[in-house]
Amino acid sequence: MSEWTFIAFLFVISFALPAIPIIAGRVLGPRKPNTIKTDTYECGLETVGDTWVQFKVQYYIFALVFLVFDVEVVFLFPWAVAYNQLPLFGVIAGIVFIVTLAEALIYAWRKGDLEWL
Amino acid sequence: MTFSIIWIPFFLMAAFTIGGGLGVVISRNLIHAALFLALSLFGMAGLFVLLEATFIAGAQVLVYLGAIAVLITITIMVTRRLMGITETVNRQWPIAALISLLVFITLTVVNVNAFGAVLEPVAPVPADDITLLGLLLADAEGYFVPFEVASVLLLAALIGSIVVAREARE
Amino acid sequence: MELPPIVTTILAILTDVFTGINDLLMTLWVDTLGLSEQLAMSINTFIGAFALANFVLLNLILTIWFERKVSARVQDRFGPNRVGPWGILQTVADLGKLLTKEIIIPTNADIVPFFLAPLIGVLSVITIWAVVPFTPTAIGADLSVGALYFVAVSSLGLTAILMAGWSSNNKYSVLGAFRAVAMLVSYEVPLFLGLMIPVMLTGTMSMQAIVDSQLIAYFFVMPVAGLIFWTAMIAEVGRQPFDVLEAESEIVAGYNIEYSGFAFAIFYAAEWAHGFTICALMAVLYFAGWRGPFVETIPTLGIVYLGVKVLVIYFIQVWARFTVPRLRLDHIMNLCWKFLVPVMLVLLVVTIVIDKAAAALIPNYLAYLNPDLPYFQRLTGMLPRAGVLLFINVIVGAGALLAVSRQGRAERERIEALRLAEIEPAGPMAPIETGAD
Amino acid sequence: MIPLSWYLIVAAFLFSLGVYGVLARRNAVAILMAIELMLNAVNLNLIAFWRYNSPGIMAGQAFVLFVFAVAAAEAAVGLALIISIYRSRETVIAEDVNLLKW
Repeated sequence: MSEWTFIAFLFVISFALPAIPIIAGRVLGPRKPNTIKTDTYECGLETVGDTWVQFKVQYYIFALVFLVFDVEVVFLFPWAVAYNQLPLFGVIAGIVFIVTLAEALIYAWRKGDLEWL
Repeated sequence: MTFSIIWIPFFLMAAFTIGGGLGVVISRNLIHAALFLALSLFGMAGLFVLLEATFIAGAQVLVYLGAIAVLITITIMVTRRLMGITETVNRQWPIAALISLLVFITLTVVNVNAFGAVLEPVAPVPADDITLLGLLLADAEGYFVPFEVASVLLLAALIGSIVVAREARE
Repeated sequence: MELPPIVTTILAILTDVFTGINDLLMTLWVDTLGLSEQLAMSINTFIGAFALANFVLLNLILTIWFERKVSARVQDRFGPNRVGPWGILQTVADLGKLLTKEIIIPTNADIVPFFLAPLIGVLSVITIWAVVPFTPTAIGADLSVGALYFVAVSSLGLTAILMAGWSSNNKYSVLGAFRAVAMLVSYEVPLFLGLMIPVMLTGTMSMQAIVDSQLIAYFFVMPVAGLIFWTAMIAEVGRQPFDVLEAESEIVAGYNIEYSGFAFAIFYAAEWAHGFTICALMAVLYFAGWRGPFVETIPTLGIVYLGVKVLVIYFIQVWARFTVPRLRLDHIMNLCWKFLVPVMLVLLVVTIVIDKAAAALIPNYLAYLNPDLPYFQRLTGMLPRAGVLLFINVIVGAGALLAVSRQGRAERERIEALRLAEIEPAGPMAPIETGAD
Repeated sequence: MIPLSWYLIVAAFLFSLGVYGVLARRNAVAILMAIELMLNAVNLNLIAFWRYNSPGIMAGQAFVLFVFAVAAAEAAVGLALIISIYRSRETVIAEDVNLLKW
């Protein structure tokens, strides 16, 4: 558990350490906002329309493929840790798992969902 | 029950989890709700660490914070009209609150009655717990079938959601 | 010759500097100040964490200077040369400037996420260092899930980018955040698979054990996996040639466009520190970290070996950064999903099959993993496995390159044919319509 | 050490929050988030029981991994449905998607 004490300390410190200069900057630094200064920065042009321009669904599809890979990798990690001690059956199980993963990739590829257009 | 130093991280992480959960269900802004969800999931990872399920804690951050929270945020951003919604609860919210209160009371009473006396774990966690987990997952006597079914489930989910989400092509 | 006791004590501390300082402090707390053992240990842990976080941040002064100097040499200029000797204090001067600047909060910004984003961004980088082993005895936290901890923590950076992009209420920042998500998320897949190779070969996720088992650095055992992992890591940092998420000339710095003053400095620090951190991780996971001659007897040497390896890798990264032009987003995605991931999957399956077969055929195949054996016995014990894996890598790597070059040639010919068809349209020229009558 | 029931109470609270969210929120994405909360509460229970009752058998952790897989599949398909409904009906309010009622 002492390792995790270190990590808890590190989380707190690395959160607090950069927070101090930001707060100091807010307190000590100049603060004179005006409409032009706080306006949305678009290289000097007036901003047009809503910030929430519609994004294409392709972003979502990539995140989706990633999600599936992510979960499968989480399954594979304990398997990989045990790899050196696995019997033949366990190795085959892992290979079947990886091949299923590859099938997902092949499906998305063949159907053209990995094209960024 | 005397105070022990381990209570501090427990209460902190429980506060993250519950506070984040409250934020998810009551915040009016959906992006805030997603951020609260991330906070709650992070607190949950902390609780897993306290329970010495370190692999699960890492997997929790990886899967939930790294993937599911991101996917939810993207969905909120892609369906941008949500941003205008101010009314977040429906007409049946008092009944919903009552039901969830009843669920909470029932669960708490049952839990405290049944497990209130359990103060200490029965044994320490084995040092090579991740290896054991890996062996169990790929073992014919263990969880080999669910292991493969999980991969097939994810494959099916991927195919299904791509088909559903894909814009109609000409 | 008899050395005076103070000299021997100092030498003993110097041979294992972190443990030495730890013991020294422990005696100070327990014997001199009379604190309890447990409290003393907690104080030491806190000091260690504080020192580590400060090391990561202060190290930036050097790395930013180094990067600017190297970039200047690449671009045939001098780089910073006014503040301090060789301009080494330029970053300090920049920090001073940023500290006195106003932190502008843009209109309609969502303040809490706006300020949380840089903090989480830098947190996700600093906390990675907890699992970087410096010497055989010194590591922040030798977790049994070290490798998983590193990817889990660095995935918090994605949340930071999304928060920054969303809360700034700016089209460019939202676009930058979206690009970041699409790219970072994609490259996490080859990253995970590349990380799995050291884990699989070592049989544990503890970083200390991964370094310890690299009698021969994994890069020279699995070069293809190492290169793929390295590419994915550079993409994770978002450096050239993968810097589409901030592409100054396209979307004006991306997700952190609305940040100013020290809030921007924190983002900047997080990015630079991340660039250095991945070099350290690469050195640990694929270049054997602190391993080098005599490191078992004098653990302090480990810092030197690690430092040299990290600096060389960092130099290569900076070199690539200022010589390779930025890729287009669709090319980046194709590189990831249609080259790195398939090659990695094939490599993984082939490695599993052949490595297991070799383990069944060759006696004492895995004996080298036992840390109690003498060094040379372990080194020679690793040779069969290294040979087998290197052979697989060469075959798979050559096959992948062959396939890619063949496809690239077909693609070039297709585009060339299209271009020719455009310049000289087949058939007689169509009459020009004037529209006059 | 921490009593087992504390973890269970945290999990129960989180679960009832999820129940409330599912029943009371109008937005489909918010409902999905509430379901994630409920799944997490279940995970916490599984891990707590694993730790206090049978830390030597890794079945508890294996089950949590399977819950992860289910949660991921649910999030993927659910969000894809939401995107699809949004595209065809321009709404993500669960009550407005009532085509099958008639």
